[in-house]
Amino acid sequence: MSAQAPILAADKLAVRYGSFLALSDVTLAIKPNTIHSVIGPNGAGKTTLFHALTGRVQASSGRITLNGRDITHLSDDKRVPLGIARSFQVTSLFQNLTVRENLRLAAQGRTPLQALAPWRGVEPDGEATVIADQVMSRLGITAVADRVAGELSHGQQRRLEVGMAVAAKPRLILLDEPTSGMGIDDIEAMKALIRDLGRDHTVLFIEHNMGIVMNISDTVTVMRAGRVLVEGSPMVVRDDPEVRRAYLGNMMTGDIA
Amino acid sequence: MNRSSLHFILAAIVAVALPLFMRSGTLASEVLIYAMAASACNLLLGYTGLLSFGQGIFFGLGSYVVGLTLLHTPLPLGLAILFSIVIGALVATGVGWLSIRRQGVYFVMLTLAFSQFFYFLAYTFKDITGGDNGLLNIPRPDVGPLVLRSSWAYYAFIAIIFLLIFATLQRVASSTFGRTLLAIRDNEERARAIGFPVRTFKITAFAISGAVTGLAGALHALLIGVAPLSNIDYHMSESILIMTIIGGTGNLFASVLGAGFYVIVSDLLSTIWPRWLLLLGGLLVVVALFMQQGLWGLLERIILALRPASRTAAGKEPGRSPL
Amino acid sequence: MIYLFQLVNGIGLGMLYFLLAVGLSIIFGLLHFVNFAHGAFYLLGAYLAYDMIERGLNFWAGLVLAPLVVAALAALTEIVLLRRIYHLPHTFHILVTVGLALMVQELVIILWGPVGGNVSPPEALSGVVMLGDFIYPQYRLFVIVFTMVLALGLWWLLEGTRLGAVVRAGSESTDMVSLLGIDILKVNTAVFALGAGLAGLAGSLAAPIRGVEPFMGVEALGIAFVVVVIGGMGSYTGALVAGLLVGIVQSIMTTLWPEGARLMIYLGMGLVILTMPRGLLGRA
Amino acid sequence: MSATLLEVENVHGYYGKSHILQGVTLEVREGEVVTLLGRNGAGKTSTVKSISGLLAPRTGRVRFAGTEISGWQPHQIAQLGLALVPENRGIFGLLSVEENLRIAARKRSPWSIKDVYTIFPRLEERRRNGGGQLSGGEQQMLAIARALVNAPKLLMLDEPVEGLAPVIVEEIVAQLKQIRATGIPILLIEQNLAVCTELADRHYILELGRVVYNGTHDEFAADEITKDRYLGVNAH
Repeated sequence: MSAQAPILAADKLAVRYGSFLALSDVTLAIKPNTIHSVIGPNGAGKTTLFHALTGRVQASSGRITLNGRDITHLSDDKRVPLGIARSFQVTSLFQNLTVRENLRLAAQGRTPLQALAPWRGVEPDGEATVIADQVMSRLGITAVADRVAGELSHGQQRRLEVGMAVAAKPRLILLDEPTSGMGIDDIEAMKALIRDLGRDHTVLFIEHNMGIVMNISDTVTVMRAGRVLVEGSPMVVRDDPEVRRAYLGNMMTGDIA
Repeated sequence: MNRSSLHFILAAIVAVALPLFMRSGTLASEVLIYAMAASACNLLLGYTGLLSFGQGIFFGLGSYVVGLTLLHTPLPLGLAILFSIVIGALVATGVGWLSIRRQGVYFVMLTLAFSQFFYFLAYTFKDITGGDNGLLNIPRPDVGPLVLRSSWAYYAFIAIIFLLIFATLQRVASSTFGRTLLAIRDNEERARAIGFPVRTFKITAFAISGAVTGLAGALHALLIGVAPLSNIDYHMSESILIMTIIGGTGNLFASVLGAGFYVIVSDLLSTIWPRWLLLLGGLLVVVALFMQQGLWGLLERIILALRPASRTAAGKEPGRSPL
Repeated sequence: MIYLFQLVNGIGLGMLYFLLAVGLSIIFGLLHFVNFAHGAFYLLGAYLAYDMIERGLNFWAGLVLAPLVVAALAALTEIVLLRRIYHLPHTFHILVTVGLALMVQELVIILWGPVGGNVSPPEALSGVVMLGDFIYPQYRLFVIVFTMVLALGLWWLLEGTRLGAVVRAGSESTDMVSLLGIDILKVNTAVFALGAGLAGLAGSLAAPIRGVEPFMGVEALGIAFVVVVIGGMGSYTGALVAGLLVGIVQSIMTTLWPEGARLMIYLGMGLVILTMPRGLLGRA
Repeated sequence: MSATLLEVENVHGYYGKSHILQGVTLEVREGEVVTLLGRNGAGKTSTVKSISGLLAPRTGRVRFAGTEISGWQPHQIAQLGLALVPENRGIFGLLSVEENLRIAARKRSPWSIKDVYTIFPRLEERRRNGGGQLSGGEQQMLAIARALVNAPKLLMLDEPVEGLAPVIVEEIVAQLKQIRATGIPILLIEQNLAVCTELADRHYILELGRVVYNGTHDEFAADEITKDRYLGVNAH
């Protein structure tokens, strides 16, 4: 596996907001068909890293390649058709549209120019609609298909949030703290879902729950203050003296057992 | 029957009923012309979330183009109208492309500034546009066997175009394109994140809106035989916007309501009291404070109140309105 | 020589544009509120001064009193009406202020007639000075000096006082200002009244130069928007620089291509937006 | 036991249709440092927002120093002495450091601008700089200093050390200890257990907009099950 070329690679990536260096010198290689997690305290730059990888913010310096292709300067919408999709930490749905429509749009986003035709109706058996239905059943939210997204419970909204990324049928899926705000019961289901997604996608996800991170990740990247602190398998990260010191010292949400 | 065909039938009823209630074919024609302009404005405001203060540009250009074509070339009416549509679309593409570089209020002010720019353009080049006097003596030639000289005959011509345009805009609004616009209106960031080139969609919406508004402007110039400077000024943009908001932005038929209300009420009031704009000003404040869903929203509320049974039916389907 | 003359002329015009626009800009910066009634305050200021002077009031008293009345009316409008709609989308801000502007314009016609009128500058300033070969009215010189003093005062108010600091802070986050125990609603009212009063003052200062007529408000609104867009929203310096720029360009163009003077302003604005989307001195 | 200063009773809060606070009940007593823990999205920030009036509680009551303040405007609540330092720190970038302090300063505050410069000497060095030019740590210090000169009776801090480098975290923790020593109660939202250990007397854990745990620091420190259950800190 180690010989495989990375599906996504970041080389000396930096992001600057005004005078604030949110991300510096981040080098990362995501191997295909793995589950890769990013951990670190709030404010460590994890979400900024996702923003940079997906093109929501432009990198101040460094290089990003997707399957060997340089995507550093592509805008976010242009990266989606190349097979990369994401969910957001703060739920960001089309609040006034139905669940099915949310997912149909997300599926349509891969071929956005087809949607530019003002005469083309929405076929009930069109590809995007079919994908939307598939994703709903995979996520277990078919029952609320015709509800407006803004009216869903928090847990359902979080699942739909992940579903929006899945519906784009990406090869690489980025999940930004998918369990954020979830109760204990929902967390187990989300863990199972991420593990399941790992079967047919490469998954990169941000998470605070160590149970999920250590259980299902192939690789863990630990970030601190905008930089990568350590990267390795869960075992390696767990036993790394630097990480242990960081955790027990003062940086993490508690200790790592 | 689905909502969209119901709305089309309502629009058809309006087109057929206007002659029965109105003495003047000119006024009835104005209602339908502004109904087209307001629906086009609604495509931007209600569907895309873009508050354009520049709709007068496309309306005025439509008027000038049809007038200039008919005055200076031997081309037939149909072609002249087509030119208005094309110019409306092209200029709207340009204005849209520049304006959407900024968002929110900045966007509004940009469209307003463009509207001033085109006004002064028309004002400055008097040789072409007639400046303050307007472009006079625009003929209204026949279209093949159709004789459009009488005002009611011309009304019939406009009514057919209106229904075609209304149906077309409905089709646009319910297409994958229109539904993507709704998504952009709802959450632009997410729309971009799932892969939609948001700017391209907004510019396309502008082009369609400009085309229809240009057509409306052309029909208006043919109606009154003049392309006046007032068709391209600030007040034209303002009026089109006001009609759209008064009607309500939830669906296209609301714009027909808004235009009808505005044109008919202002005609009535202006014969009674020359300072009727004072009342209009007051009305705008009232709409903003108490009638934010516009006339359409008011109508829905009235119907709900009259039919208590439908309240429970609507309650089962959250987010659905009774019509 | 004609250019020097037009330059001086343009500075006078530009300072009036600055007074007109700076209020719009500050109101926007603090309240994120597009005020389409801003031109109406200018109109009202001009007519109130005209009316007071017509009734025999001293010119200077009119010049002071008219903007104060405008400011008071604006404060009242803000308290009774506008603060109820801040939370609504921009569509409704525009609807309400367009409605207000229409009402003011029609009221002006009802009260003073549709024709308009002229205001004579006071005795002491009714003479002329020579700028080289050109005759220049003393009153216009006075306007230049007076507005410059005023601009300095305003700068001190915004940069040197606590109120100014609160206004600048509020343009970044009204919530944070509230969290410090400052009643932002009062600040909003004060700023709205100040901006409207400045527009009113621009109107009463302009009255002896251009006369009064009921549609001067719409024209002023257009100019104010251009100045704010070129200068950058919410920026004092931006309004000053852009006001002067627009005034001078318009003035000089009057010599070169009189019909196209206004066109050039809007063209210039288009160019600024294309090259500097935030305006000359705008932020974010 | 000292007197209760802040009482939050069964508060429900909404963002639009989202029921974000589902009956939060907690209290802070005189002289205490209390932390609010919980996963991201559990409702910690919304809780302090509803206390400070930024998110008006739909139902439930908030009492401060014996006065019921539910439904009050944020500035009225702030004037009573409830100071919130929000997560984004809320520094005014266009104002200088000194101006940031001056617009907040009140005569009746036990801390003058000079006093806070003694606690945060870095701020005095940078008093003429614009707030936007400060580093993250300096911004946080300024935000805390600004709350102090605002005459607080209770300080609410939302993740004060988020995203800061370890040395800066230590510096801020030391400064917070100095402030705590003056006896002012603090309600602290914090993810960093080490910081909590250094400062807090008592902890609340929030989940799904409700308080699910309440205990003294010693009880909490020994309670591995609770920590793991609600904060997910251990790997199994």
